[in-house]
Amino acid sequence: MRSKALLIAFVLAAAAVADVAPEETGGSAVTPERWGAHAFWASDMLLRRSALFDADSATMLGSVYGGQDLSPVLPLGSAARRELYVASTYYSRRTHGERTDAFVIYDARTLAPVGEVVLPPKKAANGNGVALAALLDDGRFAVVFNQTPASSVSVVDVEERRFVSEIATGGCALVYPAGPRRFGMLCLDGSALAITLAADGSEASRSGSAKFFDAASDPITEKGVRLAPDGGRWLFASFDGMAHEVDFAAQPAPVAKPAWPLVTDSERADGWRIGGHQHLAMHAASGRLYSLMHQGGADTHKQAGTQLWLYDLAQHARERTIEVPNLAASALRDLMELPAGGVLDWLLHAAVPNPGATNILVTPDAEPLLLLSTHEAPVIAVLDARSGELLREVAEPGIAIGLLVAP
Amino acid sequence: MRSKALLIAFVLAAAAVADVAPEETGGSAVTPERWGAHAFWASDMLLRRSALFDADSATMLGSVYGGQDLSPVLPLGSAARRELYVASTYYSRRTHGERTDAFVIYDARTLAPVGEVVLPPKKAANGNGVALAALLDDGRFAVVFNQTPASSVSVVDVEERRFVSEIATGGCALVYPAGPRRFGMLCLDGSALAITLAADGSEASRSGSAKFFDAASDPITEKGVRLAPDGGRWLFASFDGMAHEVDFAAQPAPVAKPAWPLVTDSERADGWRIGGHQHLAMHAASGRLYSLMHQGGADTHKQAGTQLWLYDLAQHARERTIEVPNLAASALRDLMELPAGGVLDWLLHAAVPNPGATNILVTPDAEPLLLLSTHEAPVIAVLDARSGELLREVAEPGIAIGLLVAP
Amino acid sequence: MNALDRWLEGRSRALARATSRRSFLARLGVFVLGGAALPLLPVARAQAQSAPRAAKPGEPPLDSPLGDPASCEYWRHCAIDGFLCSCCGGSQTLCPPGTQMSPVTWIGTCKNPHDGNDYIISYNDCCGKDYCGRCNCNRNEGERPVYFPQRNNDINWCMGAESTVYHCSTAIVLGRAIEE
Amino acid sequence: MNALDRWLEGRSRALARATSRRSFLARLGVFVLGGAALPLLPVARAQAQSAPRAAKPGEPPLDSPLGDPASCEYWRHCAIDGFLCSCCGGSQTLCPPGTQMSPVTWIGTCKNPHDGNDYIISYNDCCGKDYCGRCNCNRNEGERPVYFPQRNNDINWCMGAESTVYHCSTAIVLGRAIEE
Repeated sequence: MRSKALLIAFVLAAAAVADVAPEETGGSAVTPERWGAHAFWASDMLLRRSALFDADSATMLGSVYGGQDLSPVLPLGSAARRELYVASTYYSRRTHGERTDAFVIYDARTLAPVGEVVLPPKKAANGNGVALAALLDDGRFAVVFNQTPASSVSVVDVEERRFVSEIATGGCALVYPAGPRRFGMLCLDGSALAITLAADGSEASRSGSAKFFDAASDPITEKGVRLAPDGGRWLFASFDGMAHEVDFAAQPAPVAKPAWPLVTDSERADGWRIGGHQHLAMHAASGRLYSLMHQGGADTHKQAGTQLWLYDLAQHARERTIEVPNLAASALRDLMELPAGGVLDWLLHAAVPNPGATNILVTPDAEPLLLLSTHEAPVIAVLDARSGELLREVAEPGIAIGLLVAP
Repeated sequence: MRSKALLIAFVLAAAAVADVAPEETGGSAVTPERWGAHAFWASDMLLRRSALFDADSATMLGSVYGGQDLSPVLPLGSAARRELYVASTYYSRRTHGERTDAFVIYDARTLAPVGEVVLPPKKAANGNGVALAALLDDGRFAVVFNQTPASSVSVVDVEERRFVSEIATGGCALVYPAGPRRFGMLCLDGSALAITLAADGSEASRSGSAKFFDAASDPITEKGVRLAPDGGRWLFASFDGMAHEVDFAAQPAPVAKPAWPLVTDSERADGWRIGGHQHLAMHAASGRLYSLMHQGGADTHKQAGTQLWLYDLAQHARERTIEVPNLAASALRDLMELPAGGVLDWLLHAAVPNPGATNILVTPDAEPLLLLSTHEAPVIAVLDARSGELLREVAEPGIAIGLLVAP
Repeated sequence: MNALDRWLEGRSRALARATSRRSFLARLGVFVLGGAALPLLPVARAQAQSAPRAAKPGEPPLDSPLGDPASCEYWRHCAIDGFLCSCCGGSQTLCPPGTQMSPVTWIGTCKNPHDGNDYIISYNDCCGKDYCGRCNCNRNEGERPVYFPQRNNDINWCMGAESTVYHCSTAIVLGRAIEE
Repeated sequence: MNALDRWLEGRSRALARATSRRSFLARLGVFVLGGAALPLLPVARAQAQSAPRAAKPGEPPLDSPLGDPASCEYWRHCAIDGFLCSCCGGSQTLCPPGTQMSPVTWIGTCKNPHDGNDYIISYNDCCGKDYCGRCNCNRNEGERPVYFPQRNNDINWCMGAESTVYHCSTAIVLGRAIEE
């Protein structure tokens, strides 16, 4: 040790003749100029963050952390402003003390906080995290859903970085972006509500659809998918596998098309159902819908899927079935630091029960990737979204993966 | 669903004739009047809490959560005041914003926060968490170690619930309780420092021992054990396995006894070393010392132990060897929800490499239990401290178990 | 849509206009408030007891999963989602020490295999400490989406407590459910 | 005890009396400040680049663990303890986006198998976001206990950053170490 300790004293002299050149300290990376078509966020319920990954290289590009609330951290992205927005609940003593709900603004390249807007302390929080906040299409206003359990929406002006107003929303919940200054909500009476904001962010108008589903007998899940990058068209699936297409932007009021079945009578007889925490995915450009399916009884609407069913939306026709790979076996292999593709890996995949997948995402580009994860195992599978071929896995994406989100 | 929904409407009428009687809501449990001789805290680095377990029933009795700092949450206990103390660092936005270091006071029965003392924002934090704070023996003053990296100590008056003073401690670090108003520290120059507080909590006197170890060539680890419930006698082990007994309370200055070897020359030749994150345990009443040992080379002072060596402290003699059970196999079994003692359990224990143990604790009572854990697997083994027999396991003690601490 | 659902809907719409959460809660009634508001039920707090793992009279025995409050298969857990307070220092009816039971909650209807009757179960969350992390359990009998709050188990019902930080969930019998 | 240790001891005792952390840091010098205070080294920030996983000239190839900054076996990691920034959006020399590199740090001496030379490695922590959670790595060549701060890898060196919340650790070459 003496000699080791002495070494240090000569670092200055040494630096000049080093074979590996002395390096700068103090630097922080930034995210790439373009994130790429296959970048995605994976939220973590335990680390309370979303990490940005590149599905091509299976590498992590950065991360954004939230507050203390139960909900997954889902950054809203503004391409125009190159900003990210995360609404969170904070306490002065982490788990107790004074509550502050804040809409924190991050620079999208440095991922550093650059501002915040304090919100009414009413932010909704839940374990699925779907549709709790949205940036409307013109990029000026964000809406944050409140549930105390009274339903309302907090409106934030991201340009002036100020809280605008709170809008009471009665028996309707969640927020689905549906136009430049419009968002949709789902209501307990089986209808859809659309609210349009004025130029100042206040409520300009609201209109409700006719009842198109029954919240008691066959409710649609919150886990809908938007059918285009903008506009008001969303698709929701009911517990019994009916696909409900809703246009929140229709005039004079939201309209739902006639529902169509994701499962045939014979498939339903075999017990095939939708299920999972994020069980639908949409590839808008090709009009392809992905649905996580499993065989189970009533009340299994959160059960992991064993298969992915791929539909041609226009034809309402199923085109392909993709088997869900065994993510638990892969995670265990990584945990035990065994090589992928080895004999032990094969044994694990044969021995460990396949938990299926609870969450799916399809990238929006022309060569789409399909991302799969489960709450049961910390690994994310990357598949070719068209062929269903398993291309690679993202190891150690976190500890308790929540939602997969496109930037 | 209709019938199900309708059922609710009749709950009031029904309550009167229910077979299972309607129950109260709004209640919170308290911890038992006496926690029992086999109660212990297990800290969790990820949940940032310490959970109180009863090793006899392998049940959780409650928990106390800390702030955002790296260190394990270690509650200091005051039997006289029936209070717990946790020093933590908090941020106004969880991971960023304004910093507050607080010494939070919990009621020991309700485990609810009942007060706090704000500290200078200098609290030391590190991954091992050993000797970062102490309640001195007369129960009036607590000391919290600061490292910025300048070393100092913050003194808290737990009776008046106020910050008293900050004492600079030069080249000495950590805090080991050593008397009614005295604590010891370890110094870079290989000596021990003792600081005594006056009645008002200010520094009354300090004295240093002669050099008794070499911080560069054979340092002693921070993970010492106190040789009695009170007084100044502590035992530390050096990287090379020398046991150094220090009396921080000796007059006029701390004194170290001649060091004695935990390993014989032949054992050292076989590569046996001390190692782990909490590698020593002491049963004061019987004068028995426990040391986690492994076979390894230089710089393996944090490596998990494969065996526990049990010594008669008075005789400086090794009495027994206890093999460390396979905690990873047990954790995997629990994770896969397989029955304990089954064939698959046996297979797992045969197939999964044994990570050994990084942390140990011995309960202070007359029928002591030995608790073992490892950072690698979320399970705690409960052994008979004298026979070494594995009695039971505590499943799901947390996610990333840090230190095991007696209340 | 049946009478009850219409009633629920009307109530929700009306009450949701309240801007004060407190005044809202005061009027929301059994469907969200759970046991705390049931006049027939004593609201005295059970502050002075520790929480031994115990079956209640009229339940399956403790040594069967259906009767074990620390088991996900416990009969009361048919619509629970979260960490079982019985594994965290609490019980099926008591929050763990130092946590506060939220007065707002969601409700399930579970069949007690011991007497074959259906009971209304209130899954009050315990709040003010971070995740317990033990005995995670998710069952969804009669569970409904977030826009049907009183039947949804994803919602963080600690919204009604002093601190909204979620620790674990209880399973409290409000009373027997009787068919018409 | 050699001259250096005596010098360290004296410095520590003297400097530790400073109550202001800033003034303390300003005078503490290379042993704790690591690269940030070395006059020979540029302190310009590298803010405008993303962090591709890359080997540096004079290192083993990227495809060998000894040359892979995302591997625990990377030659620079001989005394690291924490999450590797190369797995978190940073690199062996850059913090991940949105985190701040702490100017105070601990130092290791690692042998570069490519040229057989020993180098002084500064393990600056990256701070201001919670645990990265990827590529956890602990190696302890020459590591010393907490009372020897500049050689200890348990200490949260984010103590020197704006936020002390730890995210990951880098491994930066300060220069070559030469025997007398």
